[in-house]
Amino acid sequence: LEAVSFGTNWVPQAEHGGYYQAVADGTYEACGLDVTIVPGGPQVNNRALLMAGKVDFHMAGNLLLPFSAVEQGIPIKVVAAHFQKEPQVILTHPGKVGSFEELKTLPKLFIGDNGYQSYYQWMITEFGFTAEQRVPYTFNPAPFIADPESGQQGYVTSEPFAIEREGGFKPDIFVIADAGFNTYATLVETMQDTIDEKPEVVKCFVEGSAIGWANYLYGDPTLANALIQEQNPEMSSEQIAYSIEMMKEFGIVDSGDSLEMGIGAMTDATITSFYDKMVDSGVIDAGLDLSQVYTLDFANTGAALPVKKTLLGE
Amino acid sequence: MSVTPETGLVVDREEQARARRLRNERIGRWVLPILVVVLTVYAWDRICVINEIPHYILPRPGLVLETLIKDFPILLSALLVTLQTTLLALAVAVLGGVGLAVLFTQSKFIEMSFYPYAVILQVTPIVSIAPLIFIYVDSKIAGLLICAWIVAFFPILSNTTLGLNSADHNLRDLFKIYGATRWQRLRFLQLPSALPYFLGGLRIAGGLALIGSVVAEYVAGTGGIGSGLAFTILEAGYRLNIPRMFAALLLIAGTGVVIFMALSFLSHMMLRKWHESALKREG
Amino acid sequence: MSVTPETGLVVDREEQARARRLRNERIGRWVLPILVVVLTVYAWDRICVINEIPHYILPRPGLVLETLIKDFPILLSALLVTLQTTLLALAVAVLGGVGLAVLFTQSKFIEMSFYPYAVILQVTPIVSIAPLIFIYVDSKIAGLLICAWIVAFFPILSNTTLGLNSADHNLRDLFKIYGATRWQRLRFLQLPSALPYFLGGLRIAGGLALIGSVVAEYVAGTGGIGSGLAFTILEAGYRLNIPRMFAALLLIAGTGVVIFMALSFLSHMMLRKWHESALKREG
Amino acid sequence: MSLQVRQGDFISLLGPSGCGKSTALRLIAGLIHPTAGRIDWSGGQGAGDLGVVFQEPTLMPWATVAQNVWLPLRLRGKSYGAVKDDVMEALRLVGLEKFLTAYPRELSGGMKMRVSIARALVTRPRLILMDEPFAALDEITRHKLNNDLLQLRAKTGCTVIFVTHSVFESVFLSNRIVVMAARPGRVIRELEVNQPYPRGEEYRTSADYAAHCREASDALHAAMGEAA
Amino acid sequence: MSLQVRQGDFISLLGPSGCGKSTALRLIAGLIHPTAGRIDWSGGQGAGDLGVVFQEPTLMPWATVAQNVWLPLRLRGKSYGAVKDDVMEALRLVGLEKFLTAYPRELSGGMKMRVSIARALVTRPRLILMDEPFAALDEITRHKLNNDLLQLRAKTGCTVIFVTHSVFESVFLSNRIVVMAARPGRVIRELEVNQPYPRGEEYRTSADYAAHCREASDALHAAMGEAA
Ligand SMILES: Nc1ncnc2c1ncn2[C@@H]1O[C@H](COP(=O)(O)OP(=O)(O)OP(=O)(O)O)[C@@H](O)[C@H]1O
Ligand SMILES: Nc1ncnc2c1ncn2[C@@H]1O[C@H](COP(=O)(O)OP(=O)(O)OP(=O)(O)O)[C@@H](O)[C@H]1O
Ligand SMILES: O=[N+]([O-])[O-]
Ligand SMILES: [Mg+2]
Ligand SMILES: [Mg+2]
Repeated sequence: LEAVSFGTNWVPQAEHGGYYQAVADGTYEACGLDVTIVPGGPQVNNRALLMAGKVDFHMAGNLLLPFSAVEQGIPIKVVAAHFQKEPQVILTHPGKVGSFEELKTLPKLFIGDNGYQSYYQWMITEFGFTAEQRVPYTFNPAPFIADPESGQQGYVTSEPFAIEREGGFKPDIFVIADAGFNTYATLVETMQDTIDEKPEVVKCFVEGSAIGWANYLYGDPTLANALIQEQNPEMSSEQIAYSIEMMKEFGIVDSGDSLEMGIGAMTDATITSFYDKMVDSGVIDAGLDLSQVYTLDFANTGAALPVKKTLLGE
Repeated sequence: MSVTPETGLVVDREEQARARRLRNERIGRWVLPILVVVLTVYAWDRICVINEIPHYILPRPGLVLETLIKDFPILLSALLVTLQTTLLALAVAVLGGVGLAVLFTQSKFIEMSFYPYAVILQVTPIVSIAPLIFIYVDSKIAGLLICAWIVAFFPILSNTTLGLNSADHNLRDLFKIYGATRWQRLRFLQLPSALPYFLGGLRIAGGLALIGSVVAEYVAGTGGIGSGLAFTILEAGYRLNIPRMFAALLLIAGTGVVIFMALSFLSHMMLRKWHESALKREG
Repeated sequence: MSVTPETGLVVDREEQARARRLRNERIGRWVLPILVVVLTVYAWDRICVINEIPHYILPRPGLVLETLIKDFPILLSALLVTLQTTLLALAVAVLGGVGLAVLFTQSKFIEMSFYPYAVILQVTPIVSIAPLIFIYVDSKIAGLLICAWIVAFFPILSNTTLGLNSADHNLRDLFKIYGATRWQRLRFLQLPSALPYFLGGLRIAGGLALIGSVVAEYVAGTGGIGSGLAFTILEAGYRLNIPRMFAALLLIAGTGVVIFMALSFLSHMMLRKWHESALKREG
Repeated sequence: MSLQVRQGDFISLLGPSGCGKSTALRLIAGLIHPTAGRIDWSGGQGAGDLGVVFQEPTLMPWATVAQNVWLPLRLRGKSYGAVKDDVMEALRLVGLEKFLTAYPRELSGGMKMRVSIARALVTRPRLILMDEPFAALDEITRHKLNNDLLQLRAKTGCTVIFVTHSVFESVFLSNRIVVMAARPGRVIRELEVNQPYPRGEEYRTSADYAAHCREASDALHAAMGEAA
Repeated sequence: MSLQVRQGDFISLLGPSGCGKSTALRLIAGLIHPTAGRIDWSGGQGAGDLGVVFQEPTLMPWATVAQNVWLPLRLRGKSYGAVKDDVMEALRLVGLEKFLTAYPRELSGGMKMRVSIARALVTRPRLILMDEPFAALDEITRHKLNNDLLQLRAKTGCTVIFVTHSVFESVFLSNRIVVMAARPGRVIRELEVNQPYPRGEEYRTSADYAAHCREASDALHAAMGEAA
């Protein structure tokens, strides 16, 4: 077995379910990998570990990150996109605003640093949000709950649940993907070296993860959830159930292209379209060689399609 | 004016007053702080109630206490993890701080050349260089220690250096005359002279080692098993389990106060025989 | 043994040696630190080259310098923002620290009752309570100041308290005899006695105010116009513009060293007339 | 110990090293409180109008000579400008008028002590407590200051309580000499020196002076003998 | 100033306050360096085997009396056990054998000075520098220590350079008296005291003693006159 590690962007949670599933049910092992998942956190920088070769794969939130890497001449490549849609949403108190565009009338938006550097820059140039509106989100929703005139970022799968339970109201949800931020999310990146030297490892990890996701969403996620809860004892079963439900409802993992091409799929068209949008709104400079950003060699093999078929009894 | 010997019976008013004052002081020394704590907690409670602050922003003290008791097993194990880092970091900070201070007082050259690097370490944001540390340090514990150490060592270095340089000049002359070696001067003159300053630095460093450990846990992201209070706070905040978050904060605060009191006591014990700051005085 | 008057011509070997040593010292005082800096930078460069560390992990010093020059306008304006917070926070830390220290030495009761709260402030992780602060403090600048102040004030408080209590006991008696008021004793005896300790605390607090401002910017997130170095570091890190991140870190380090040197100079000027630690000595 | 001090007295305390002379002065100054017994003040004088010279110079190292001498007046709210002449005069008395701006560490041992004396006298107090003020001074300066002190006393009528190790000094200066013995510190002898003031240099060579010196010296020997 | 010191000399420095006596001692001890002129050492003695009493007691406040006296021996690598008797003897000499475990702050002024003297003598040094060691002591203790010092000198043949303000003391103790004048500090007179050692208490009452005292006193007056 080849030992590899995968750095995530947050503490163990259902949004990482596919990977834990593949670890727990031996999918990675079946193709020769012994995968260790390295959890992230708000101040944790697993990406530095990727660049330093301390982890082999890293989870990136959206495509802007890989764009920057290529811009800086760093040989990082995206090999799969396990979320077809960006699950980031903006939450507001019920009935405060009517549309995504109207969010900019709110005096305070709690947005984390990563969000501020990525989609919020796009919101600024595309819709006219301001930097002054933004207040750092420290992953504690209390200030948002306290201030009815504010909005807050969140994962559609996570924050609304906590807020509804503790804050006692059901927040309005504005999905930024629906507003035009059409990036893939939860991308798997790796160094070019790894692709060149161990393509079979990359293939195994990407396909194994896709199968893991299929099993997690459509099969029995018990093993994966147990693993998640073992590594993060604070994670409640209700929260996990809610997350899975939301991922399904919003088609986060499996919708659009992936229905045809399998979980993890990417298309030139989507990436180019997103890039052009970002160039238009000035978030990123034009002239990037997109072929350096990603490769479709591993993502579009449709490895998860038969698994899904079996599970759904089609 | 007259000074007369003991009369046995005539204990005048002044003396009675003094005795009363002393007694009050002895009692007040314990009663007042407790009273202040009680008042603080009460004020906290009232503020929550009067301003209708919801429990997910600032929970009422009763709720925090309840949570503290209910979640004690979780909190305790997190506290122990953090405490371990803290104490180790403090120990390393003492060694490093005093060691560097001694080195720096051995030669102006060394001091001029290397003190800036100590300052640089002090002002470097841990959050920014932690990734670099964790890239090259494989052991997570070692990484945590380095981070906490960087936060805590400077006050000890700075105060000890000041103390080593504050040795009485006449005594220095005496040591010179008696042909004391560098090491003897250090051991018998400069280190004792520096003791009050060092202990002052230590009391500052105690708190910093704690906060440094917490910050280090944030950046190291010790998720999962064996994670400390930082993780508890983060996770509780994220899950909006604010009472637990406050219980954890309370635990940190309490730990800080206990560390401070322990170091103050240590300081008092080491100085009470001779140093002005620790001498008991009449009047 | 004989002590003879000046002969004008006979300057013996010992004296020559002493003069030489003095001269060397004067030169070495500047040359050596510069040499150490040069060596450090060279070592940094060699480490990068030999270990083939890519520029996006640890950029070579030349690249950082280049970036520093190229991005100087951006970096400078960020530096000015951070520096402003730093100096304000330091000023407030001095006022708060000395003020509390004075209050605490006025009465054992006050000290016993309120010192714990100072310790609690010191050990509270800013990251956790910043949201609470920003809920109730509307002005961003005020919030930043509070955060930086919390990080920086404790060393001043602690050292100044120690200093105020270290006033010579004979002098205290003298003041008592001459019927000095509480305020006079403070003003003419305790504050001057505390000066060396206070200045020591100030040197620690200088660095902490800087790091506190950076940390406060992190948690307050002064994005957009008027954002400081923390934001520059964060943004550069996010964009993987690591050379710029290091240029910003270098600027922080340099600022820290300059603040430290300025405070050391201040300390020297204020103490050189009378305090052991600052007196010039022969031999 | 029991000691009656009358207005205008010049009392010397004499006794072996460590017998409690300094402690007695501190008691009188109100710095410490008797574990038993008491101090009665009459004449409404209280501890108010006091000048003290401790056994150590006890100068503020951060202040110049002038500032140190100014201190007692400063504590009464006097600005330096208002009392500059007093400060200068006190310093002239001890021969340090040229050292106004020097810092204590730049002074010799005897000079420090003289600053301390100037500080005690600058307020022209009605009660002066002095603990071996002239021990670090050469004989000539000492004699001069002895005379100056007596003159001052004649002018202001102040009371002086004076610790010394010099039998000669105690006889020359005081009208009463209290001899103490060590451990436990107590008064073993009180001598009266009846010679009226003013006393000039010629008194130092008188037979009366020599007799009193011998008497005091014997008392001191007795105190030492008992202590041993 | 020019001063020849021979092996076995007992030299007293006499002079007005602030004339540079302490400074001269510090020069000899090698603590400061002459801005002009030089110090020649002959006899290979160097600054090695030295005992010093500064004008201030200069005790380590964190150490007990015994530890303070032990210091010079400790600096030579001697353990306390090995030199306990020496420490005890030195303390007995100054009458402080009961204060072994006291801290300096618990001692009277004279007792501190005596600890300092014990520390200087505990190594039985060949050159002893003393800066007004007995100024804070009563006359009886002072006389006793004068005698003890002469005895020690007779036994070890050590050289002593001694600063004092007492003309009597200087005559009783030394074979040479150097009188200094102030500002700039310089030697204005050197007196020889020819009386052979040992000198007992009876010497204090001899005519020779009185004559020498008068001579020294006159020289001192001259020094003062010049300084004024
Ligand atoms: N802080 C203290 N703690 C304990 N004992 C003390 C303290 N201060 C003084 N003593 C003791 O009290 C006694 C009297 O001391 P005091 O200073 O009054 O003597 P003194 O007569 O002034 O002697 P000297 O002539 O040497 O100055 C001494 O034996 C000393 O040991
Ligand atoms: N650190 C210093 N800086 C400047 N001047 C100094 C310093 N120390 C001493 N002096 C001056 O040097 C002169 C000689 O001082 P020194 O201490 O040698 O006098 P002394 O003869 O021992 O007097 P005393 O009998 O009062 O002890 C004094 O006038 C003093 O003002
Ligand atoms: O980094 N801190 O010192 O909190
Ligand atoms: Mg005394
Ligand atoms: Mg002197």
